[in-house]
Parts: sequence; C-alpha cells; structure tokens
Amino acid sequence: MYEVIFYLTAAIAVLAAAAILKVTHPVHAALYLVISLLALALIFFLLGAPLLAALQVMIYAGAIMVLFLFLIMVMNLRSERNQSLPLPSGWKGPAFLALILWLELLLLLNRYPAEETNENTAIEPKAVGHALFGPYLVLVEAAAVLLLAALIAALYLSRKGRS
Amino acid sequence: MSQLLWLIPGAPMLSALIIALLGGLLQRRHLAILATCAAAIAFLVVLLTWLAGAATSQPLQQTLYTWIAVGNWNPTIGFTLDRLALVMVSVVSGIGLLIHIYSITFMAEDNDQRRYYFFLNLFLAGMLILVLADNLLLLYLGWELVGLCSFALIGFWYREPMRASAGRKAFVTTRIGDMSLALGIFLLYSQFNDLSLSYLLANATAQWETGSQLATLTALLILGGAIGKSAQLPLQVWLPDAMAGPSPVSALIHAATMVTAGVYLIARTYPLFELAPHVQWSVAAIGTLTIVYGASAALAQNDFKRVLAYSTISQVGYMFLALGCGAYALALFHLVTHAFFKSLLFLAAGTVIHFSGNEHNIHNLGRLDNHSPLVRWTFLIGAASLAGFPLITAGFYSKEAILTATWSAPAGPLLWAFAAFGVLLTAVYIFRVYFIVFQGSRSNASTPSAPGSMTWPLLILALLSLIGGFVEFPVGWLAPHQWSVWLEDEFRLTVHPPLEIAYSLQFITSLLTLIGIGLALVLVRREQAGHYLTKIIFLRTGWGFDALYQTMLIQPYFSLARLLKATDALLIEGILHKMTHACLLLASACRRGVEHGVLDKSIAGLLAGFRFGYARLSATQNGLLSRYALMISMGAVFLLSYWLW
Amino acid sequence: MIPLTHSLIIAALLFTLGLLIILLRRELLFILMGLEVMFNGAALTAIAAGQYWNNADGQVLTIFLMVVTAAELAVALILVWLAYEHFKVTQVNMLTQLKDDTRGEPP
Amino acid sequence: MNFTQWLLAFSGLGLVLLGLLFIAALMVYGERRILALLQDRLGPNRAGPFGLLQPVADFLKLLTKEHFVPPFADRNIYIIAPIIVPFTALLSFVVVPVSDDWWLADLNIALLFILALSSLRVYGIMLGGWASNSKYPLFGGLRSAAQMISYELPMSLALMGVVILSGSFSLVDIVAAQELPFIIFQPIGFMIFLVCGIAETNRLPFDLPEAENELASGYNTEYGDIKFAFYYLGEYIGVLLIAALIAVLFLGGWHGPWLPGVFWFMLKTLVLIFLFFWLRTSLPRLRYDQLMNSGWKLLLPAALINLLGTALLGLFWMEG
Repeated sequence: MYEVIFYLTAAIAVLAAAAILKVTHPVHAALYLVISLLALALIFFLLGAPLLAALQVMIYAGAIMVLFLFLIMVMNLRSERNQSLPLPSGWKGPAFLALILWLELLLLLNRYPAEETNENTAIEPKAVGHALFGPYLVLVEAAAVLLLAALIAALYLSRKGRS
Repeated sequence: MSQLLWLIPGAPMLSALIIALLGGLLQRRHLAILATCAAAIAFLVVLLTWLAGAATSQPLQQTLYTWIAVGNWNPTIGFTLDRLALVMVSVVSGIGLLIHIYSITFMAEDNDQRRYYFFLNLFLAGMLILVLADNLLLLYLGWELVGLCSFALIGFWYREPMRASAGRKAFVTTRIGDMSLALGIFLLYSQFNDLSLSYLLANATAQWETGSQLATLTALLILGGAIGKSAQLPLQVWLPDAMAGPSPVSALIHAATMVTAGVYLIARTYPLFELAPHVQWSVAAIGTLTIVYGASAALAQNDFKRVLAYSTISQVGYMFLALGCGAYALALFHLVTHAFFKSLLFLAAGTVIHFSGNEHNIHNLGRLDNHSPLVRWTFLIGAASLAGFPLITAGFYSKEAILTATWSAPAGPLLWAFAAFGVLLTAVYIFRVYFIVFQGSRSNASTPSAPGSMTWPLLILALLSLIGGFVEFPVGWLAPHQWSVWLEDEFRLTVHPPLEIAYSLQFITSLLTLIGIGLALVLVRREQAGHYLTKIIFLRTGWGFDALYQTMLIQPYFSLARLLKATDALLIEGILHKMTHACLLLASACRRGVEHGVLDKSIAGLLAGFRFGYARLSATQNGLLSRYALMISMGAVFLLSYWLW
Repeated sequence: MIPLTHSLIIAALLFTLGLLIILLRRELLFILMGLEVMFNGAALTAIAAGQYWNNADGQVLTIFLMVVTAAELAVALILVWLAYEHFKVTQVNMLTQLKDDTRGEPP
Repeated sequence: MNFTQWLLAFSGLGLVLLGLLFIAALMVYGERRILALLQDRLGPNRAGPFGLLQPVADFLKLLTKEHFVPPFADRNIYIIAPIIVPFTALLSFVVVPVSDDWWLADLNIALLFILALSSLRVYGIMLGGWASNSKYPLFGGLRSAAQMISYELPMSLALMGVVILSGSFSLVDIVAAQELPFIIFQPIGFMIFLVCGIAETNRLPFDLPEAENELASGYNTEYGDIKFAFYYLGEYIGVLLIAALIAVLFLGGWHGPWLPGVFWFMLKTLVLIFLFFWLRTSLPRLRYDQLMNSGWKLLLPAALINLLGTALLGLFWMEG
C-alpha cells in the first residue's frame, strides 16, 4: 500500500511537472506546478519528513504560487500559442541536453551504491529545530539577512515601478 | 579608560545612524552640527586616552560583543588601542574633526547635506573601526565601510555622469585590492582557524619559516589589498579621478586617512612581511616607482586638485618605501606629517576653488586676483612642507628620515636615488602650482573673507605642518629622537647608515629641494611664456594608465567580436566574393576541373568557417535569456561529464 | 520500503524537467516555474538522502532552499512585473535590452 | 490494516463528513434566524417547524438547477474551483480533537497541517474568480489572494505562541497542556487569531472578496446551481472550523468541570459561532486599504511582538 501510494504520487509529481512544458496558459501551468508541489509534499511525508511536507504546502503552494497566480491575474496574461512555444532554434538540442543531464545525474547519484534501508523512520520537527538552531545557527542568521535584503529589494523595486 | 574605547568609532556611527533615520526631522544646519559634535566626541575620547596615559601604558582592550559563536570560532567586536593604533586614531579623528568643521561652511549651500554628513560620519566610523579592530574580520568590515563611503562621496554629485563614473571607477579598482585582502584573510583563517590579530601574528612567526611559500602568498595578498586602498602602482588609477568629490572629502579620504589604510595594514601585519623578504622588498620597489610616477604625473597637471591627487599617490609611495625598508615607525611618522600638510593643501585649494566659482584650472586661477593672503600663506606653508623645505617644516623631517633609512636596505642606493629624484620633482610640481596660482595675486579689498570655520582648520593645520616634525630629528643630530624610541615597543628600531653618509644624504636632499623650487620658478616663467608642460600628454594622463587598462583589459573582448564581424562583412561582401568569382572565372577558363573544385571548396570553406565563428561568438551576446541558460546548462553538463569520466 | 535510488531517480527527473522548462519556454513566468521544479528536484534529493541516513540535515537544507527560493521569487516576480510595466511583454526573446549593440562600443 | 479496518475507517470518515455537512446546513439556518432576531425581523419560518427544513429546501433548489457553465469561462477550472473550498475545510477536521479520547488522527504536525490546508483554500476562491473570466469575479479573486496572504502570516505567527507554551504541534497535546486555557497567557495571540480567522473565512467585516455592493457578488458572481452551493457550504464549514480551532487552541478544548468533554467543546464552539454571526450584524465592512493596513501594519507587528514575548517567557520562566 505504502509503495503504491509513493509511486503513484511520484508519477503525479513528474507528470504534472512535464505538463508545464506543454500547456499554453500560464494559469494552467501554475496549477500543474501546484499539483506537482503538493504531490512532492506527500512524498516528503511518506519519506518521513512531516515538517517539510507541511512547510512545502504552506510556503510553496500557499504563498509562492499564490503570488504567481496573483501576478498572472494582474497582468492578465493570455495563452498565446505562437509566442510561448519553443524557441525557433528548436526543441531537439535542449531535449538532448536534458536527456544527457538526466543520465549523468542518474550515474552521479548512483555512484555509491546505497544499501536498502529497512525503515524510513520519521524525523520529528523537534529534531529539525534542534539541528537548525544548533549547528546551523549561522546559516539561519544568514538566511535572515538574505530575506531582509530580498524584502528591501522588492519594496524598492515596487516603489520604483510606481513612480 | 578601556571602557570608553567603543565611543571612538561609536559616536560617529551613532550620529550617522541618527542622520540616516531621523535626519529628515532636523534642519540642515543642525545636521552639520550633529555630525561635527560626533567627530568632536571621538576626538575628545582620543585626547582623554592620551591624558590617561595610553601613550605609555600597555595596549587598551575592549571586547564589546561576540557576533556569532560557532564551534570554536568566536569573531568578536573588539577593539585594541596600542601605540600604532593610537597614532592612527589621533590623526583620523583629529583631521576628521577639522574637516567636519570646515565642511560646515563649505557645504552650507548644498541641498544634499543629509547624505553628505551621513557618509562622512560613516566613513569616520569605518576608518576608526578599521584602525581599532583587534581581529581581521572587524578590520575587513571597517575596510569595506570605508570603501563604500569613499565610493558614495566621490560620486556625491552623481547627477553629473563624469563624477558618478569616477565613483564607480574608484569602487571597481579598489575592489580588486579588497578581493585580494579577503583572499588573504581566508588563507590566514584556513591556516590558523582564528582571525585575532595578536594570535595570528604570534603564531605565524612561530610556525612559518622565513621565505616559506605560504608566508609569501599571504603577504602578497595583503599587499594587494594595501595597494588598492592606498592607490599604489598599478592600482592607482582611481585616485586622480576621485577628485570629483567635494574638496573636504578629498582632504579627508584621499589625502589624510583612507589612502593610508594600506600603510596601516602593512604596519599592522608587518611580522608577515618580515617572513617574506621578497614581498617586503617589492613593497619598497612599488613605493619607489610610485613616488616617481606620481611626482612626474603631477608635474603636468592643469587641474588644481589633480596635482594634489598625484602628489598624494607619490607621498604614500614614500610610506610604502619606508615600510619596505623595515622603517615602520618612520612610515607612520610620514603618514602623520603628510596628513597635516596634505589636508592643509587640499583645504586651501578647496577654499580657492570655492571662492573662484568652482574654477579648477590653475592657469585660470592664476589670472584671478582675489586670493586672500591667509590662504596664500597657509598654502605656501603646506607646499613647503610637502616639498620638504629644510629645517622649518614637518615634511622635511619625516622625508629625510625615510630617505636615510632607505640607504641601508637591500639595493638601498638605487631606491634612494629614485626617491631623491622624487624629492626634486615634488618641489618642482608643488611650487609650480604655487607660483602659477598665487604669484600675481595681491590682497585687494574685494577679497571675500572666508568665515572662521574655514580659516581655523587652515591655521591649525598650518601650524602642525610646521612644528609636527620636531618629534624626530634626523640621524646624527643632537636633538631628540622621541618618535622612533616611543614606537620601539611596537616595531624594532630602524637601521641607519653610518653617520657621515647620513649627513651627506641629508645635505643632498635638502639641496635638491632648493634646486627644485628654483626649477619651478624657471618652469613657470616658461609656461607663462607659452611653453606649456601640459603638452606632455604622457605625463598629463598619468603615464597613460587609463588608456592602457582600456586597451589591455576592456577592449579585447569587444575588439574580438568587432574583428569577427568586420571580417565577416569584408569577406562576404568584399574580397572573398570577388576572389571566388575571379577564381571561378579562372578555373572555368582553364577548364581544370579538379583545381576548380579544390579552390572553390577551400575558399567557400574558409568563408563558412568565418561565418560560423562569427555567428557562434555573436550568439553569446545576443541577449536571449534562454540562450544564456542553454549555455550555462551546456557548461554544467560538460563539466559533469568530464568529472564523471 | 522505498530504496534511496528510486527517490533519487525521481529527483533527477524533476530536475531535468525543470531545466527543459527553462530552456524551452519563453514566458518569464514559465521560466520561473521551471526554476521551482528544479529546486524541488534538489529538495527531494536532500530529503531522501537525509532520511536514508536518518539525519535531520537534509530537512534543514531543504528549509534553507525554501528561504532562498522565497527571497529569489520575491525579487524575480517584481522584476517580471516591472518588465511587463515597461515593455508590455513577458517573453524573454523580446527582452534583449542587455544585448550588446552592434557597434561594440565599450561603455 | 486489514480490509475490515479500512472499511471501518472509511465509514467513520463518511459519518464525520455527513455530520459536518449536517451541522453546516444547520448553521445556515441558525445564522439566518439569529440575524433576523438581532435585526428585529422574522427570518425563515415557513418550511417545517420554525423553518427548520429551510436548508433542505435551499439545497434541493440549488441541486435541481441547470448545470450551467458560462461559455466564456475556463471550463475545467470553473468546475473544480468551488470544490476546493469545502474540501480543504473538511480535511482540516481530521486533526481536531473533540474530547480527550475522540479524534480521527493525531498528527505530530497537526497545526501545520491545518495552516497548510487553510493556505490552499484561497485557490478555490482565486481560481473561481479567474475562471469565470469576467471582471467582478476577477477582482474578487485578486482581493481574496491579497487578503489571504496578508492575514495568513499573522495567523501562523499568533499560533506559534501556543506552540511554544505547549511544546507541540499536535492539537491533542495542545489541549492536554491547557490546565488553564491559553487565552489567559495569550490574549494578544487570541485576538490576532480571531481577527485573522474571520478574515480567512471571508466573513464580515472582512468579506471584501464578495462585497455585494462593490463587486456584485465578488468571486461567485458567475456561479449558480450546485457549484454555488459548494462555495456557500465551504464558507460555513470554514466558520465552524475556525470556531472549533479557537476553542481547541485558546479556550481549553474539552477541559471543563463536571460535564463530559464533548459538551464543553461543543459549547465553546457554539458560543464562538454565535460571536461570528453577531459580528456580521454589528460591524460595517472595512475599506480595502484599511484591510491591508491593519493586516500588515497592525496584526503582523503585534503577532511578532507576541511571539517574541512568549519566547522570552518560555526562555526565562518555563525552562529555568
């Protein structure tokens, strides 16, 4: 049962991501992306990372993608078939490149053969918090600075756009 | 006493924050007063530390705060005030205060005073942090703050594209040095896992052998940083253009304080340089070359402030020379006297320019008669001090000491010869300016009297330029040598040549100065007769360094693309078409089918090759995001496959 | 249970798909979505590996990934909006202001 | 799990689902009666005794209407969008504990689960507004997106105070930790959560997305028949959810003297629901800029300060 759910979800995540390649309307693409994100959240949950599953839904699907949709709606983008299709130089090159990349990634990721684990034990949010505010404290501070910088940049740019 | 240390950089920093956050609520005048008060507080605290005996006691220490504690690494915000730092702090805060006072009048008309005083105070705070820092991380923070403020102040009147680009140029050029310094810091950290200066220096001396590769590399990287900030060859190109900023800024940043940051850095980390004798010698060599370079370029300038800028480059060269010869105390000595007379010169020049309707050209200034005698006399004092007029000026004593110390360094006589030539040139260029600008001037009734806040700094600095040198008399004189004795705890004593040589050296350089002044007089006569020195474009453009960098570094990529494009056009539309045509005609005429095919194919192949190259290269610049992304991913895939394979 | 390899294959697939989206689509928003997909591939790698070694580090890494994404998108979306305001297009092949002019004059 | 257990689980879920739908229907009736009472009029009283069958009649009416999709709409999204709203709200109930031994699931991230679902709720409204492809619904959808983003942050931050006090994301643990209701320790957090809760459900005074007099009917202007019923239902289930959550998080859930826990939980929830209805009659709608300002400039800083204070409290008082 567990496996079936996992592979099903994974298939959904991948197929939804692939659908972004094909659809013409930005809203549809955004929705496919949301589906992919939600499926991925479920995968996280199944792998034993409940905190990240929740955060994935909250941050990606709940905040970022809403912003995306908001922007699409404000700009009132429509599906323009001719303009959104691949570049004139064609799709073969990039597709080939992506294929190579995928094969390479597979090779890379499987370079050190992993033994199968018996059980994916869930890691509690508490453990993540302890790691976050213990050894990774500097990174947390750096992330805070980064967010502040992004905030200021976004504010500044939006002001600039208004004037 | 050490509890008060934080106030030295803290007061200007706080004031900068207040100006930035609440400046809108204050009137312009109050902004200036607030900023000046902050500088005054910093200076008062420094005075207090003198009075409290910091000059004789152990170094003062204060640790304010630990930034982040990670593992066993605890970078702190901590200050150390030893004698080296004490000298620097006194100069920076003292000159800083004078320049704040001067700015009150100088900038009174400007609309953007809030920004000006914010950056001026921030700069002061950054410089003081740099000097007081007890670890390299904090030092680097001050270093970058100073760089940022310098950029902002050079481009202060950024609405004129020239000035804005001068700011950018300064920023980009010094960035090269900054990166080098950062790399040096990384290297030190990777070796010792700590950035505390005392710990680093002690451990480096203990662990590294003299001349070892690591020591050489570290010293080189630090030297790179110092060169960038101190505008030494080959990173000096930004300083002449930095004169686009307001005059007080030029005086503060580009004469008295910031450019000496490199000198301070080397003096602070001198044990590393002693571990790398080659690098230390190259410090001296760079210094010497820069002396001659700056002085000769200054000879041919028409812009009042540019003369002083090149002069600064050249004078900082003396400090580097002293550092390279191991005479750290003397480098510091020259730093102090230079701060006095160079800021005096800048402020005097600023006053002249200010009251002449922003006229920078010395020849035009010379035709005006309205220079007030006070400015004239103070400028004369500054010029004499800069030229090293014997016996009565501070510049004489500091420069003399360096030149004497140079003699005993490796390849000393050679270095000395260059430096002495520099002395001659210095006297020529500065008195040339003095004669051109002030010679014809009479004090007449229409002279606009400069307000007190502009004249007092001039007077104080003039006084200091005269008497500032009496703390250290040349070798062999019966008068006291307090300076180097006082700094003996920090640095070792300088090696001097035998007395008779020292005496003759002193005599020769004094003579050179006097000759230089005479030469300047002759030169000015010739110039007034129409033989302009400035026709020597090579000198006027600062040996053409800007053009050199333009050709060497900036142009090639453009040129390549242009070449290919031109070749393409030429080949396709011009010669090759005709050639092909002609060949075809020839071939058909001769009816030699084989050659026909070969020739045609080879030429067509060549053509296609050029066309292909052009298309590929211009495709890298086509501005298409997708294409760039494709390139990046191709690179990634390629690297990955290389690595996997 | 799920072998680590399978999670990694899925992650690689997502990553590659994201790259393809970036390379093939021309609308700025699509490109940003492609970036998201790529990020997700990376996140899945981190989490799968973290779980495999029973270690919270993978999740911490993913949290930072989210922070970076959020910061990046906050600015990127504003930029898209500005591009739309100024040029009225959001197709990258229309936005070629950075293209070197053909005279090749240095700035 | 064997087949019987699956069956039991699913039938249990089904029962809860039906129960919730039933309660929501009753709430519609209740609101109309209470509104009428407060506004001094009669309200629905024809269908059945005291008009109790009114919701049934409404439901039947909507069910039997023609299934109409506007020709200019984006068909698929138009149909899917209304389902999202009640769906996310219903799913949240999975983790709400009714009494000390009665709940469907005890996730260790229950609170995050609820927040995640509530952040998904906005899709229903946004997409409904967009898919209708006409201007008032679009504005309704846009407003709703902006509102949700603005109010979700303070809401989550306000809840973190509770998490600090109880040391767990699990709702069961949170209720168990409330010997004294958290409203005593977290009055600011309670207020913020209440306000944001109302805003999240788009109730007055925060019903900007469906402001009748500005936007016709906002995002659901183009909706009729059963799809409209979904929106309608979603709103009431949302109100029920927020009320239940406040009861669980701040008012001590099942804790209470003498009577069984279920009763206390229900009582608290009902009082809160009544409060919502009451607010609807008494407060005027906010202006849009007021809404945004209060979200970003009042609630968010307040939530941050609340979090900081609670964290300090936890650091110095609870640990040491």
